Amino acid sequence: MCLAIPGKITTIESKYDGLVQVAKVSFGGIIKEASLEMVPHAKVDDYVLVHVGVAISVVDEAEARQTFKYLEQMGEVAEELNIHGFLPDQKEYS
Amino acid sequence: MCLAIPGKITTIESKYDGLVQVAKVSFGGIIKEASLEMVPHAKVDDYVLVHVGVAISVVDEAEARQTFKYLEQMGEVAEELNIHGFLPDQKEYS
Amino acid sequence: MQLQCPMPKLDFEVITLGHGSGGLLTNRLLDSGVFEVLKNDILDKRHDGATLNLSGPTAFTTDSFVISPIFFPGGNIGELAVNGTVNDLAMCGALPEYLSLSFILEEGLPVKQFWEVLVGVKVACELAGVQVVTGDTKVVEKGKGDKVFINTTGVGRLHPRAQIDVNRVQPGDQIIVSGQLATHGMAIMSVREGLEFETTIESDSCNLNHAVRALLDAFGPDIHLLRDPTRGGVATVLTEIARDTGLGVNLQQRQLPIDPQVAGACEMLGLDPLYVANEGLFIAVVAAEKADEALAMMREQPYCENAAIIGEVTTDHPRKTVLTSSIGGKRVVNMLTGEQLPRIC
Amino acid sequence: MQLQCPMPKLDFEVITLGHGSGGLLTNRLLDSGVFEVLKNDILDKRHDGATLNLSGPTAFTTDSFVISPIFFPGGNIGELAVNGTVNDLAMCGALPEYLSLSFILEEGLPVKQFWEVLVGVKVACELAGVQVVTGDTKVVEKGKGDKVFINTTGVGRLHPRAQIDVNRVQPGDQIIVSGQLATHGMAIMSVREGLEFETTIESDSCNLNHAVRALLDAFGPDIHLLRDPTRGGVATVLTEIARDTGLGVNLQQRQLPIDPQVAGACEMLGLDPLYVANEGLFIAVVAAEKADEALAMMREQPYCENAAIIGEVTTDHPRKTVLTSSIGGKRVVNMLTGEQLPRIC
Amino acid sequence: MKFLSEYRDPEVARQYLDEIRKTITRPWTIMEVCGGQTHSLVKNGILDMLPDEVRMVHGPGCPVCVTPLNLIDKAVYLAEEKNVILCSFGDMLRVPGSEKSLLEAKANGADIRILYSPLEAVNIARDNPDREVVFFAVGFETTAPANALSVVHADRYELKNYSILTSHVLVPPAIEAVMDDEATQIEGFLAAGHVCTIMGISEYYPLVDKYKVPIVVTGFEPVDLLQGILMTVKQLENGEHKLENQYARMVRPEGNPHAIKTLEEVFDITDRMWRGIGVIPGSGYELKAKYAAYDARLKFDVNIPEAPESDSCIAGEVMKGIKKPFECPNFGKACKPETPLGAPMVSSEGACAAYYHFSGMLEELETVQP
Amino acid sequence: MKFLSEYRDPEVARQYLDEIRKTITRPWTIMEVCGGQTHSLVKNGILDMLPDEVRMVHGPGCPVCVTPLNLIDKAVYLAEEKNVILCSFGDMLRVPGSEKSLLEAKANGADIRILYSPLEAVNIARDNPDREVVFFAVGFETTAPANALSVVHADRYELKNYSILTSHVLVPPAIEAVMDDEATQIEGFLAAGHVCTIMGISEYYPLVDKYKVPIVVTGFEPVDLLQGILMTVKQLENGEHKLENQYARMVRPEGNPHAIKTLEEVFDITDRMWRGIGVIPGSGYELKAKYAAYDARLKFDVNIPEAPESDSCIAGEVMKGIKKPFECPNFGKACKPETPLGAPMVSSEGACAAYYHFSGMLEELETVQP
Ligand code: SF4
Ligand code: SF4
Ligand SMILES: [Mg+2]
Ligand SMILES: [Mg+2]
Ligand SMILES: [Mg+2]
Ligand SMILES: [Mg+2]
Ligand SMILES: [Mg+2]
Ligand SMILES: [Mg+2]
Ligand SMILES: [Mg+2]
Ligand SMILES: [Mg+2]
Ligand SMILES: [Mg+2]
Ligand SMILES: [Mg+2]
Repeated sequence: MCLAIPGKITTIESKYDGLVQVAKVSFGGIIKEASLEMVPHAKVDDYVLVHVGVAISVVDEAEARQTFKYLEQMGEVAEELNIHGFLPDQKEYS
Repeated sequence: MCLAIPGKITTIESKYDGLVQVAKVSFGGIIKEASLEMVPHAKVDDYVLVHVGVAISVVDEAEARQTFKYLEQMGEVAEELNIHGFLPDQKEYS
Repeated sequence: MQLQCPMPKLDFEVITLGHGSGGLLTNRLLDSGVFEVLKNDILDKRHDGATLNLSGPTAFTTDSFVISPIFFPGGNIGELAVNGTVNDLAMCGALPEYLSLSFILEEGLPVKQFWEVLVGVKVACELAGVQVVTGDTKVVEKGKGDKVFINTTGVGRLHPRAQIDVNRVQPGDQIIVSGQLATHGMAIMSVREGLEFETTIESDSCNLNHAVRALLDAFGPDIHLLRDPTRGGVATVLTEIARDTGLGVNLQQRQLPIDPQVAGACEMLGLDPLYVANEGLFIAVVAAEKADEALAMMREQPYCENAAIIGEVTTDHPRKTVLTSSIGGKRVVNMLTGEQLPRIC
Repeated sequence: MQLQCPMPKLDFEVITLGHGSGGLLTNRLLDSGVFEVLKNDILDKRHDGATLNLSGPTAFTTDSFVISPIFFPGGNIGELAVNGTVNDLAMCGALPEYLSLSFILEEGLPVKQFWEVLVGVKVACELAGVQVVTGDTKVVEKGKGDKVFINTTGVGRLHPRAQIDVNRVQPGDQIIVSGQLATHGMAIMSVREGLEFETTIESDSCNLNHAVRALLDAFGPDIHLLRDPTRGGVATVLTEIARDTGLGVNLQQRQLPIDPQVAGACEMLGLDPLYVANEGLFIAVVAAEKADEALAMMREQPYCENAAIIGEVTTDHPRKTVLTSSIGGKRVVNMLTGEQLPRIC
Repeated sequence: MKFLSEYRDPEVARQYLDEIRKTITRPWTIMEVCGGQTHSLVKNGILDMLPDEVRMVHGPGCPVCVTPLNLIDKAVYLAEEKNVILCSFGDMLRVPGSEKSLLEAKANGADIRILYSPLEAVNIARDNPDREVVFFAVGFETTAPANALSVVHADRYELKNYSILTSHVLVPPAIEAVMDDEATQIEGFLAAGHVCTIMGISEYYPLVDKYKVPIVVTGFEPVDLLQGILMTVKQLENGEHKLENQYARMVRPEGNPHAIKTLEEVFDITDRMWRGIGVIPGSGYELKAKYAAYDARLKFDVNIPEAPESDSCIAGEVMKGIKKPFECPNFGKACKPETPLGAPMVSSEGACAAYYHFSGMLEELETVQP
Repeated sequence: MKFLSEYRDPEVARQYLDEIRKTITRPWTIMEVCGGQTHSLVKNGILDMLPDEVRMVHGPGCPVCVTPLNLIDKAVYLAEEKNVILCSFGDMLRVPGSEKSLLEAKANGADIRILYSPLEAVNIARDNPDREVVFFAVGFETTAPANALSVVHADRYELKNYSILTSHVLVPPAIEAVMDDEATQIEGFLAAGHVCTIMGISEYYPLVDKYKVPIVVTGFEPVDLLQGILMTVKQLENGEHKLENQYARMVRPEGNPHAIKTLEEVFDITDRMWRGIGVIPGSGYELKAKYAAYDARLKFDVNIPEAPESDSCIAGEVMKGIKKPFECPNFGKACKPETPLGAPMVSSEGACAAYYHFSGMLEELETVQP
């Protein structure tokens, strides 16, 4: 449960005398600050899952492809689908 | 200095377990409460001079006429002036 | 006059932000509240705006009403908002026809109070003979408003005989006030915290359009100017006339009609009734030769029984209003500086 | 566009109650502020109202603007107040001409901020080609308002070819939205305390009257309905259309134009862009056979480059709006219940 | 209204004016001490009605005007910094402090309430036990008993959250200060009727003797003022200097003993700074030690530096009757009620403000805004 | 947006649907535990797209819905009576307490602030040292680390004016409660992906063994849900009951060790009352004794009597998947999002509210106001 969405780390900085690492995370271009205290190993350009201002997981890109490979493995995915790219943002939302 | 106007006591009551006497005072018909602590001898129908919610003097009606008698004594007041009556309130104000 | 308008049963007792969200709650409030009470063919269309058939010269005026308290002796903010704009239209020499009505409600307002205000709007519209044809409702957070603010904006065709124009004011013109000064302002003041009286003064807020119409029917172009001395009072309107005409105004203190209670309240608080706000009062600047006749007929109009000639226009002291005091002295009357505050000394 | 409008030197730095008293301070604020900035022949008359020459069917609409903060990325409340009413007139199929402008200022407002809002009004009026012809200024005590509230009420003649009427909506009609959804609402949300983003979203508040005029010039009666989906968002407007026509609306999620940043902000806060407020956006319901042509010409109008067909009117599910989701599922779209609040779960 | 309307009668006023004209043979300079009298003279257009020989000059008797800048700064400080409910009479609110007026502090969010009576402030303190309530207690002898009474009430109810910020001033020392100024040309006084309602008239016998000037205790209505002026002129023409009481309908010779007792119970006499004039010895009241708990100055740690007054303001000379307001180069130009440079422009009872608002001499002023 | 858009692709969704249709041979009842998943299923119209054989039932996984009435009353009380700045996530505000919701308390003047993050609440406490700041800390395992972190931050800054009112609930005990109900017909579970991001998957092995049901840890996007359903159906058709992880891009088997460490540092496991269900043993978090100073319940003397729930609400059955929302006689009639009778109608993630807002089954409801 609990709304969490993946975004890309653009910068990382220390706050409060180095006590806390925080990242600027981009969600479709909009930037929000997130605490990295739960994912101290996260790096710039990583995608992190952010929930209520705290990054709680680093996206595993290889695993992310599995959802599409799962069907492929079952011989179901047409090659031309190009699911690894992104759909234009305008078209996918609401 | 200090704005004070005369009004007529319509009722007197005790407040705070009889500690304080307060009067309802009418100024041209509008009623405002005033403390009688400075004029404990004031009675209903007396005119009192009220300043910031406190009655500070009981009008001496005989003395009030003196302003008009003063001129009379100097032989200056025409008899027909009837200054002891009141001018209609509508006409005298601003 | 108070119409029978039982409040509908609603799911909510106080106004919340959701009622201003534009969504379902807004629609419910409007459906069972505003639209129901103010029902008319144009309003029923419920578009983003109303479509009116207007032709020829049309007056257009706006006012926002922010009075506190919203219920006061003799009225409420709803009546006031209708009367204020109806009267401003009348002051243009127009026949008020249509109003817009826009609410800014504070979160937490009891719906019952909103209902009473709405009924005030309805009653005042019926008395004035105008229709609310379009509106808006916003809700602001608690502490970001003051229960109810109302904007009304009105349109109405000019009376065919009206030639209201400050440039038509002539030396010798008589200044008629339609009733007693300062009643409304002191009605509000008398219920303010820290200043309350034991007796209440009733506001004389009312619609003046029927009286103005009668005046224009009878005297047309001899009515040179109409003004309602609301905020800033009679003094401010007269100084504005002096400023805008370049002529002088003579004012007679002894002619100013004022209720004894209101006078008493003003004395007590050290307020000058010339500067106290009015609603339900207007000033007509009338050609000298028609002034007595106009006064006589005004006194027969609703809400105008205390009408009086209080002064005249003069060339004597250009751009100035000069008051002759009750003992016959003269002094200049200026515009109100800042807000009127009760004096003690 | 930002005009060169240097602020006049005034004796005061903040607005006090005296500026709303109707007296001298009110006059100063108006003289050196409002009247100077918004100068035009009608306003210069300074009567209780303006006199306009109107003829034929005229649209009349009102809105109060209570946005917080009053300055936001991409605009301020002054621009918004002009655009909002200009757009509501346009939605009636009218050509906006005249506005009234009524301020409710909170005591303590820096005069400089008032000035900036005024300049916003002026700029927006010039862009839209409308005039402020009458107005009002009230000041409320600190804590009884929220810096600036503005009511604008507008009038304008109907476009001669306009036949905007909810009853003209037909099955098969295409629903065109003039630009990207939710931009304005998220621009405001993104600067709210506790929800701030590091980057700002710029409001797309703008005047739509020129685009609407071009559309009506070209397509006249084939434009069946115009609506601006402000509070309550696109969802509320579409459900209102379904309610008022008795027809159904089909909506395609994948067709909804939305800026990626705005989409990101909505995802983060758990808000549905269909319910987020817009300014600078309109919905046109267009006869099926003209829809593609209308879309093509709309895309050439100012502020409409992202216009898109997002759905159509249908007899399938009377009185309901049904959305086809991005994966092809269907669900009902209802009116917004209450205020939209950010979700976490 | 009875006891008010009669004293605004034009016919009686005309007769008094005639009598003054008949009596006077040469110019006399008379000061009305009280701002309320100044207000009434100007508002009723009396100055222009008087024969030229009567030269009225206007005294320092406006308590709002003479309240020191520093005290206003203190009131603002309490309201803004100490989260106090500051209660005040309405006319104090517009008076500028060195940085801002109470009205501006209120505009910026301070909780400042306008009251008709100090007794209301005690009620507010009772209704708000979690807040500190401070009453800004200004005034001459007329107002001091009411302010004192508020302390007595607070004490009776054992309120711990009520205090007053006092700026009480006294009339007789001010008359002495005026007469002791070597530039003074004053030959007679209208003493302030309402002050004498409280204090009686005996304080003025020594002054009559010391300065050899007539003093007439006078009321506030037009006819009162005209009678007071006539009585003063008569004495002057007769070469007399007596204490007379025009206002006997309100003023007993002994004053109001209950009020005096209350004052003695609550206050001590102290030196006091008068804005525009300076410190006058023994010219004010402060709370007695036994009521120290109700003294806002002691209760709160208020330490505001003295701010300088405008040096182009001639308030001292105006308030001592040496110069008229329109003789000040700032009058109506840099100095207006909205932007006063000095004390007498701040309240409508101040001489400069009274002239500004009502006087027919304002040919050059912005009577209305162009 | 990357890692979001791909999982909303209609073609991939179609293929998963086809595969489900090909795989399934008989009806299966599957519960998605999480309200976020319910919301996504309904909002994307997936329920109607699935073959009839897939019977989705909706779990108790909406933390807003299961927060007890009494706790909402406490939050209202703190905000109204204790002059507290009460901070909360937005979706808690509309939930009715026994007398009013936080939104209504706010409408009546309480200082209630909607935040995106509990860490913001700590900043508010730092900026308002004179006020007490209470964060209403609701949530499942996903949210608990952030709430715990706020306490760690407050402790680090030595804030004395920050506390949290906790209502943390845990998923595995809820699954047990659902399965232990004798009326249950559930044959498989989609476990909540974001919860497992924190806790990992090991907690679910005992459940798979105990109840012999497939459990598939699943994400929230349409394609995630379809894949999770397919994986569950496959197990069911094959007679298997395994723990699988559809959401491996976010969920490590071991979870997030930093988050778990923070939870262990700050919280103890406790019995917890679930609105609509009752007390579930070991199903919640409370602050450890060492952080007692940050526990709003201990810090403030809050003693609110338990209010009775509506007895015509069948929330317990709905949240255990025994009945569908529209099988409740109140649904859409007496019970609507504006006037909810029970837990699942209060948040848009509650099953009743999700159905009310989005479902195509609402033939009889007021979809738009006439
Ligand atoms: S006019 Fe102003 S500057 Fe001049 S004496 Fe009076 S208060 Fe001072
Ligand atoms: S519809 Fe309402 S009453 Fe029925 S189960 Fe859901 S929450 Fe309870
Ligand atoms: Mg107007
Ligand atoms: Mg009435
Ligand atoms: Mg008006
Ligand atoms: Mg509107
Ligand atoms: Mg007017
Ligand atoms: Mg509108
Ligand atoms: Mg802009
Ligand atoms: Mg609009
Ligand atoms: Mg106005
Ligand atoms: Mg609109």
